[in-house]
Amino acid sequence: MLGLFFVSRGAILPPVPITFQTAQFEGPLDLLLQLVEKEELEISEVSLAIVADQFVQYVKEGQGKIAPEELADFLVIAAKLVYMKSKLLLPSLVDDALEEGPDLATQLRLYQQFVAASRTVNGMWESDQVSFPRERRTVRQLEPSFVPPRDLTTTAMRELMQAVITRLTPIIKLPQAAMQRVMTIQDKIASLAQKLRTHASFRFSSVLRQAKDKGERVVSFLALLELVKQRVVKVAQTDLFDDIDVAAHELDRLADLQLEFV
Amino acid sequence: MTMKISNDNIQISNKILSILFAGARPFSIRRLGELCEASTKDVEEAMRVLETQLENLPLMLQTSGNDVQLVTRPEYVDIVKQVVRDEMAGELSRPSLETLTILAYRGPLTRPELEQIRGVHSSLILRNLMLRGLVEEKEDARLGQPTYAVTFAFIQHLGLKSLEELPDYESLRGHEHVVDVLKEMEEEAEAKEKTQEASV
Amino acid sequence: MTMKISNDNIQISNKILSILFAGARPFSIRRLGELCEASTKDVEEAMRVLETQLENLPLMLQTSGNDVQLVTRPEYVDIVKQVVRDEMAGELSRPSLETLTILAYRGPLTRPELEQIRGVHSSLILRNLMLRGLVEEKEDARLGQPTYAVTFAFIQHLGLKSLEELPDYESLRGHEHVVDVLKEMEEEAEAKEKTQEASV
Repeated sequence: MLGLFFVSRGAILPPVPITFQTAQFEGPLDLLLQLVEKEELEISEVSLAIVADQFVQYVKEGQGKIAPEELADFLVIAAKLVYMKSKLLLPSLVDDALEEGPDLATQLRLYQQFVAASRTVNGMWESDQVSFPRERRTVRQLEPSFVPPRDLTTTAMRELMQAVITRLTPIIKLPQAAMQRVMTIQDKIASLAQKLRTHASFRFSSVLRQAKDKGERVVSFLALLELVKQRVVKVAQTDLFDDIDVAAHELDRLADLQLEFV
Repeated sequence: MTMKISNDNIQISNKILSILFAGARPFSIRRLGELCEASTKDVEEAMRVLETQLENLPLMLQTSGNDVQLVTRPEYVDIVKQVVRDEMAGELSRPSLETLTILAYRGPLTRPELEQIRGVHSSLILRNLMLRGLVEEKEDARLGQPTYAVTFAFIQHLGLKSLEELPDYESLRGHEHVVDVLKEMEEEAEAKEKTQEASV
Repeated sequence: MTMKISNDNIQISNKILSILFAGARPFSIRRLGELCEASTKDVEEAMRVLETQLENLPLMLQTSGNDVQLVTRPEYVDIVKQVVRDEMAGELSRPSLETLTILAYRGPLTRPELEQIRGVHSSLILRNLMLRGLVEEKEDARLGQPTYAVTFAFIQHLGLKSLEELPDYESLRGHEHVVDVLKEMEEEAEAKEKTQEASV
């Protein structure tokens, strides 16, 4: 489990046994909300840190049930949760990428409100209160006529058809694209390991600086946590608020590293 | 007592108005009576009430034999004509042109198939294209759905002898993305059928 | 003087009613103004007049954004259903419901904005809802992205006059968290744009 490493360094959080049986969940926020509500907790930074391990466990166990195009979203939330938990234990740990945007607790509270509202909307949807527009049948009784578009050429039609096909591309390719996003974690781990082979140790901030976007920084962080967990690397901090030094630990373990997230 | 009867009439009159409005076609007085659970006499009485209610509005009841229909008053014919003319003769919107093109390259298609390719609900657009004589319903249905194709008049208007003369006809018609998205839909439909069979 | 203005309004209101009736589809306030040769302000004023005139009839104006359509009042559902098929019937899955709710309260939204609230990739669910005619792409893009909103068909199935009638509409629509989330995204996008400009 991703979170275990931090717990072992002196847990300030009560351990929560994973007893919550697999329920239906629709997305990462839905799962997170269910976990928090199950523990009868208010949504807060602390309560999210408490359910972090359960969340990670669920994602690992539920991978088969999670649609491939959604897996990356689960991973992003998992990274945020692990990060929040790490911060409670290691206050100097600050990652701009994971600090960016609204905090997870705020996001989840908002989501919770819309889930509540959606139940009301469902009630309205299923109640029989429907209004109707006028059926457009009368127009059909008009004389059938032939009114062609003025400037439509066959060349323009070819372009229109090509545009339609282009628009279909992401729909067809979506699952593959999502898998690629997930695969980048594996790539990232490989590149971190490569760096360790050539540098023996490096500062984590240098990795983050190279990241092209927020997503990649999240992935870098997740990759680092995975390497720490698998004892491939050691991390050290000389002083509070210092950068994290990453050093090789048992690099040979890398060969048979089983990636539980990929 | 009188009060109550008159209230009932208003009720029936409103029922009638809602039917005539939404149904948008002539209804016989007998049929209106059935739908409103009222006698012919009550319906006729309610129609008189309705006429008074519509007095200051641009709508009126038009009767022809035993049939009654809700129509706009003749004074408004010019403005209504313009609305209809707009729809008929105005330039086709891009979504309409796109629909027409898809049916030309890939037709005949059922409405769900067309929608799967466009990614958008398309019943209004189809109706409009049919109204303009550009698209027609074909006799051969598929999966219990009618299929649609462009009309011969439209093909002629393009100056073509047949649709195969469209540029890149073969490659665009058989493009893998179009084929894939239709196949995906078919599989979903089959899976759905199986679940329904299983649950019966 | 006052008399004349009010008379003019009644005229416009009747023109509007005949257009909405004959067109049998939603019209934008701008288009109504063009057809009636009146200003947007006059059209809006005339719509208020119309609402009063329709008060005792089974019809009402339904609005969504800048569009307006004439529909039956939800109380008449049972009687109208006898003559018109309710095409929207059927259950909504949880992701559909969640997406529709967010778009109903907060729309039009771009896909990234919607995903920020749902926390999950939403292009497939959006496509699905567009196929069912419950969601549509709006003409106004934001930050170079198309925006999405619920359709009249969805509002009709809820039996609402407009989305503002949704419970807690004001608080959920203008909720500080939504505003915050969206504001941050906008700032991020702007910052990104600037970096891109700088790097060109």
